Amino acid sequence: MSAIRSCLIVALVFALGSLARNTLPASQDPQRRPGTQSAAPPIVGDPDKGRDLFQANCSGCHGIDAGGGDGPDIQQAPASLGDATVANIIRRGVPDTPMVGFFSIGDAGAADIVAYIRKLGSTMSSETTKGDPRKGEEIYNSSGCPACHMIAGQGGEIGPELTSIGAKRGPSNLHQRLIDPGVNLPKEGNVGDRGKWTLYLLYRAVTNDGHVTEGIRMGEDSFSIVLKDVNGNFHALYKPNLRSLEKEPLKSLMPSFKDTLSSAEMDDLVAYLVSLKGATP
Amino acid sequence: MSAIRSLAVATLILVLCGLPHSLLAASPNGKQQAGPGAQADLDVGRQAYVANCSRCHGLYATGGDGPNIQRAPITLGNDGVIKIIKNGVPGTMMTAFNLDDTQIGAIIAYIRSLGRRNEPPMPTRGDKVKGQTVYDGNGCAGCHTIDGQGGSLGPELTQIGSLRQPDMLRQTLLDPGNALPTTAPNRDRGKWVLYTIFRAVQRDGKVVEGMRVSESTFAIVLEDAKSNFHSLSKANLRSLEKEPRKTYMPSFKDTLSAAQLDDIVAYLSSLRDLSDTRNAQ
Amino acid sequence: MKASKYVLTFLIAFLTIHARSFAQNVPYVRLLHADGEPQNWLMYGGNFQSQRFSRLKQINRENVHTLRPVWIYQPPKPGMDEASPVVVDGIMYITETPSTVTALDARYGTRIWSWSPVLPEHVYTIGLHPTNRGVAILDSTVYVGTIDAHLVALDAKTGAVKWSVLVADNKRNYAIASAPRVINGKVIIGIGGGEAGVKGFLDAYDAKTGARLWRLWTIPNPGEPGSETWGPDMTGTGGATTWVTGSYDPDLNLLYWGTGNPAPDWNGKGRPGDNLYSCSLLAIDPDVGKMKWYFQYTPHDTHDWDSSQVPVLFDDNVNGKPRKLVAMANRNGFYYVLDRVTGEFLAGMPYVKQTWAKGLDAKGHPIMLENTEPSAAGQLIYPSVMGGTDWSSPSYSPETKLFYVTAHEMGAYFKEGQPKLDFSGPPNFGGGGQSALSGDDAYGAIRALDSLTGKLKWEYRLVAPAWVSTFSTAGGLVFSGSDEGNFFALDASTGKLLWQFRIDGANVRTNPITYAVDGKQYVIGIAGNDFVGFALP
Amino acid sequence: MKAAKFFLSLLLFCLCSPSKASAQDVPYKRLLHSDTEPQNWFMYGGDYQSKRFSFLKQITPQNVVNLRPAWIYQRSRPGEMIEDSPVVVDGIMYIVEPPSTVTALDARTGLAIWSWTPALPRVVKVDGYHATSRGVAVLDDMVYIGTIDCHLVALDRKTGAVRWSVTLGDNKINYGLTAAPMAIDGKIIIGPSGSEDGVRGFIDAYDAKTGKRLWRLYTVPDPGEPGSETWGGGQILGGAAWNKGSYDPELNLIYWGTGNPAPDYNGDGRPGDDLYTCSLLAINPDTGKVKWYFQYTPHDTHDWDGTQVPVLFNASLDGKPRKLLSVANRNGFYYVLDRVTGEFVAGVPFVKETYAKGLDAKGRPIVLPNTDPGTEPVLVYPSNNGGVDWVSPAYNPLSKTFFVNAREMGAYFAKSKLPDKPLVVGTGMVMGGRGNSYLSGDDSYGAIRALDVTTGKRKWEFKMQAPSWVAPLATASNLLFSADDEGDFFALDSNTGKVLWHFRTGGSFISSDTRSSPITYEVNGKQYVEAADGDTFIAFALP
Repeated sequence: MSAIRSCLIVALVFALGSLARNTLPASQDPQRRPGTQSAAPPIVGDPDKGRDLFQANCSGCHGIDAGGGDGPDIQQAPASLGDATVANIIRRGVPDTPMVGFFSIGDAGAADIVAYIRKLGSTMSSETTKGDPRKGEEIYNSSGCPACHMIAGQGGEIGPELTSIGAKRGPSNLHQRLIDPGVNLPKEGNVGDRGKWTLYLLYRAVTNDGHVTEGIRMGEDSFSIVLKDVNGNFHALYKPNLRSLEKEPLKSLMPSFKDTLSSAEMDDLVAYLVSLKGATP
Repeated sequence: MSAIRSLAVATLILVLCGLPHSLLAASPNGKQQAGPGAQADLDVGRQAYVANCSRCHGLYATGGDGPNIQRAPITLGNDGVIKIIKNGVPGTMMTAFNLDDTQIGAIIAYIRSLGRRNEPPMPTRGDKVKGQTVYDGNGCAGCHTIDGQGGSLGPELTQIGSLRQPDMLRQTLLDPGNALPTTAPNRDRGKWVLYTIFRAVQRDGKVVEGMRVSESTFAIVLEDAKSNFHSLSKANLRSLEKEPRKTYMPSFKDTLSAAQLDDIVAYLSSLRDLSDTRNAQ
Repeated sequence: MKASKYVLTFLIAFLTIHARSFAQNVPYVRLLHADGEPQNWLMYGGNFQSQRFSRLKQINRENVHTLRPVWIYQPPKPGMDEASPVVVDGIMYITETPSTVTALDARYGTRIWSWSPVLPEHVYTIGLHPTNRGVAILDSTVYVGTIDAHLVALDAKTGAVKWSVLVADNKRNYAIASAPRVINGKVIIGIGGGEAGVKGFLDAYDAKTGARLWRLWTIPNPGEPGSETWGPDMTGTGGATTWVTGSYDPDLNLLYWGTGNPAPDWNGKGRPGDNLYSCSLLAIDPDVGKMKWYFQYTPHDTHDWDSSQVPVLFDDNVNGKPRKLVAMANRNGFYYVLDRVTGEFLAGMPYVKQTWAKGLDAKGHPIMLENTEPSAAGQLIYPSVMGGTDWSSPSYSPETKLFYVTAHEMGAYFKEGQPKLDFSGPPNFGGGGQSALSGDDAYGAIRALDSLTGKLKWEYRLVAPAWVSTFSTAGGLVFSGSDEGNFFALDASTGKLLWQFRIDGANVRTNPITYAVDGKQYVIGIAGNDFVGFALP
Repeated sequence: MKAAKFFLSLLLFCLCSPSKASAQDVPYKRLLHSDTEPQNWFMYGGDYQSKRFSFLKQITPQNVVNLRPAWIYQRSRPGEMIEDSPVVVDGIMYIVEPPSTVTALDARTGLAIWSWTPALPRVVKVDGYHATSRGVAVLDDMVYIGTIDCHLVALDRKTGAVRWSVTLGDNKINYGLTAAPMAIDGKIIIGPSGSEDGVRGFIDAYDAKTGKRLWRLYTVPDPGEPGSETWGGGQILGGAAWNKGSYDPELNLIYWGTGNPAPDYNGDGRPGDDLYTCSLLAINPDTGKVKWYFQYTPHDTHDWDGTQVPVLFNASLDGKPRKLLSVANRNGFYYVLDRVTGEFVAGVPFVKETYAKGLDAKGRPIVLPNTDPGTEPVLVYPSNNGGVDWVSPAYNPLSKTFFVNAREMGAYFAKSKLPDKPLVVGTGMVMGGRGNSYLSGDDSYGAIRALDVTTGKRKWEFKMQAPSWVAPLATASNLLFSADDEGDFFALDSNTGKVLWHFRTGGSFISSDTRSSPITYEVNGKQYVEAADGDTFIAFALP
């Protein structure tokens, strides 16, 4: 998978790319940036009707849970693109991709499907949070998080960008990652028939001359792999030159905050992260 | 230029592929719609056209950076052209123009006025039925294809009546080498002469003479009189010369009577099948 | 050494006859003896037996590491190219998405002509990609099936349309992506659309006129023999499409064609029984279009395991007796060897991890395990919907007697949904779907199987399941590709990696082939939107 | 040899030692001395002088015949033609996939590392230019890209995360960015496209760290401002500075070309020279003030933008050492100017041109009669695409040779009646005629031409099937790389113009376009040459 990292983006690109070349009704806000909500009022659809339509028309490519199959993961599509946009993609398709237009479904049907996808995608973010975001921000800064994570253009480049993490992950999910970062690492969107691939997965590579490189997988194919080490340096390795190449599952470059943060502090930090729903600058 | 022969085709393909298919569907009813043709409109249309379209499609819509669109209103229908002007063509240089409907209507009227200029009148003299026997009796079918029947050395004539003026057809019959057909102006390359005969002398002295069907800076493919392709690397050639005005088609100046000439021109002019060949089946 | 010399001289002799004056005419007799002109790749599968084996050996174990690209061709309209090129006397015929045919100079990759159909306003392609897997050639005509289900005959010199016929109604989601199979005077074409529940059939057309000679329905009408395998209610019964090109035995005069899944895919409640003749191999008499025998790989399929894999024909001794055989590595995870005269089951075993059957009984029927049906909660089954392999073709080397297949090692949660069985209206999916396991828990491999038993001889592992056909050569090589766009050559007898090149490509679904012009052997690798010609320095 | 060794060791250091972090940062110092790191291709044009020249010598006229693709990368999405000139730093290549997607590749395998795509408006206005980008700039730990909807965006070089993003102009009125930004000490400089809709051209400078705008220089005056008198009281429109300039760190001057006035082909509404369109501006990057200007084409009516990339070089004229720059201009003339004063030094046609008798002592064209577009078409050489368009030249300082991809083609120019009411910017193209009714392709051709840098005298030419859109690339081993319009990438002997090698990359005008700017770089002691064509980026290397 070349550029595991970019698959998510690519998936998004498919959608957005089409917008640039495909015309949509004037209800859309052209200046929209990812993460922000569409200016158009969400079309009111019936998720239950949508479920049947989805399984009939969409699940074959996008998976029965919209988590991706032959086509990309679209669980977050309504959240990141806006309902009207997704509805339009359903009806008009995405040029130059296998996503054909399901014009026969009609506006109502498309709205129903969008409603269903929203339901699928928003299972987590419907939760509520206790804790104080402002306190959480202080904890975030004092605990060294910015060294690895970037928010709105500020911070490090080792871990995932958190600018709009609140729009993507729910509180319990974030909480769990702070406790046990190595468990269920984020996954890329499912592109093609490849299943989802784990992001930030640690690898340990030993070259034939014994040189050891440990780092996060940034890109991999059957013959080469690119790792990013803890200093953020890229190492491009040719597999035939490697004595061994091992995944280090459950391991992460991120420390656990189980023992370093009180449960109150944890709630505050989670509350802060959940509040991060902004667009990238 | 790779595939010189297919340039015309290619231009067409550009249009067809580029268009949302909906526009293609408009073709049948397209013929019925007549654009507003008042002279005043035409002036407005020319202004608007020159300002917005001529840079890519040429002042007379015969193409330039973009394809030849003289026949677009006829083959796509007014609605088709309106959609294209308003929405652009996804994935091509044809972007959307926010012009008001009167402007667009005037532009289409102008294009139609150009198109008409190319709509050949039916010849007054000659009997197309007799003409067909002349066509069959003089071996034309040995080199030309009509509705899937005939040879492949010369241009297909299935639609020749709508592409060429009667007097031009007559000219070609009398002096085939003069005014060979050209491609539509393509991108920034201008038109290219089709069916140009080249004489290539290889280093070993072997001579290949044939029509250019494909040429690049380093290679050329010639089709000889027996319709065999010869793929030549220019590095292996001692000389490569155009033979302007030469053609594989004989002149019928002395072989056909004036009456016969009128008849065959009438026959050729009657070949105006614009429908997709296969849908005719 | 001697052999190679022979072949080479033979080759040169041949080329001096043909290559220069690109004859470009392909009478049936040339197709019949395709193996006799290894410099050409005359049809889908390489020959009527679909062996995808080339007798060219200029590129071999010793020198393949020096293989490098010599030209690239990029179609104007980017798309997922799945074409299997046809090469005749220095001219290559490829298809570009969705249904464009292009003739290239096979030495330099320059374009000679190109034809595209005028497609309707909306093209239905539910459950299939808007792409095309190649053309067929006979005499001076090139045949292609279009995504809107037309069969078109083009002049091989100019691309001018000779005839065009409507095979089926695309508004019912009938579509054609597969290459036609041309035999003496006939063009055989299959169709796709099983996910929309279309009723499958196979058609034969007169190569000269386009007149339809026969149509063989792959699903019986109510009351006909086989209808009892669909339960009492036959209305709306669909599927069993014929969307991958089959093989042909000229001596037995039999066509061998695989059929697709029954509809709806993931919910079989409405169609109790074996659902004949879905997920089967059909042996057909091409003169009359009648079935001689059939073999059903997956009765009552509920996992979208079409049997649309390419059946490979070869002869070998079984228990000392010479037999005419047909082998298929099936999407359901099993490798099958049948007697192609009678359809008798001879051998079969899994070639990938499969968790739905205990094995095959004496007749070759799967012995089903419990709880392998899709469920509302999702039932984990190996292989996934993609199957152990999909449409990408295997290859068979008469020299190593090995069967080379692109294997998918992946499981999926199969979920049952509510089917929408309305075959009058717009297309619908068949109630359910899958969510595949994480890519990190799956992998792909090129596997060499003993062609008689299916036993694994060697494998070469890939990071992810690939969609690339294999082909093998007399040079002792197997060529294939990865899903990440690597194109590579393995030692045909050991599976050792000998060479690889990264073409990259958003969607790698390649049908690589090999051919020769003026005594120089070329290999074509296709990834994403690039057709790349490789040759030795 | 010694040099080579040094680079080799440097590289091993870069790629293998764990402490290569520092090496992967690009302080201004490294850009300043880019010539000492020939293994890297730091910016559009290769260096601040825009030489498109590399000191790498591994690939030579002797062994170039063995050159073959080492890897291929295909863009991840369909789009407009690729016109990118990649940047390579310490084994990582930064490319732009049209229109504005930035992707980081492993420069040895073509494996993608990260990719960033802006969310674009559903309809992007690109009147008169293509929805593509010619490249990125790098400085410190950031990558800078101008997006087609006219945002300048700073990305993290390691992750592609957005550091900051600013809007230069409103795309709704046809402002867009296709040029590669210029990164100098702490500043990012770039100018937008859009003249065909009559937008007012400008050049901006931004703080590299924060994205704060430091200054804006309009390329055409406001009514009443100095220069406005050269518009005859007409509407003052155009002059977009849509290509990249060059930089002289010692004189602390950037040299930037400006585009055509609007409407393109009808100048009746703007009598006068129309300053500062079709000109070269020498700008102080600290203040954004023009030190001097030189107008190539006063009162342009042929769409001959003056946006070609100037090449900076030093030479001695009449025994005196001079700081010079040269430009092969779209109007068909080759110019040599004193880059301190802007004084005209020399100028000769480098393609057939029929609109001027020559240049006067000040370098102003002596225009011939009947060359202005008429109501009836007028044949003029060169065509509206000029003797060369935006495609960069190359300069070999060792042989003092200037290489340009010349377009030998004429066109019929015609003007149309102007609307009576003043133009509303952004309501569509205001061409006022057309200049692209070309002569037959059979009567035209393209050529790579080698010119004496100080005189413009032609040393040799390599003829091509048709005018091409690919920049030349020169190396110290006397190689010149470029490609034709049919999709063949080739290498010439830069002393003789003899073709040594060619490879069919298969884009070609008829399928996807061939419009790249090839570069060369070195990783782990292996030299690569990169060229884009169609949908594909290809890196070539020796076996």
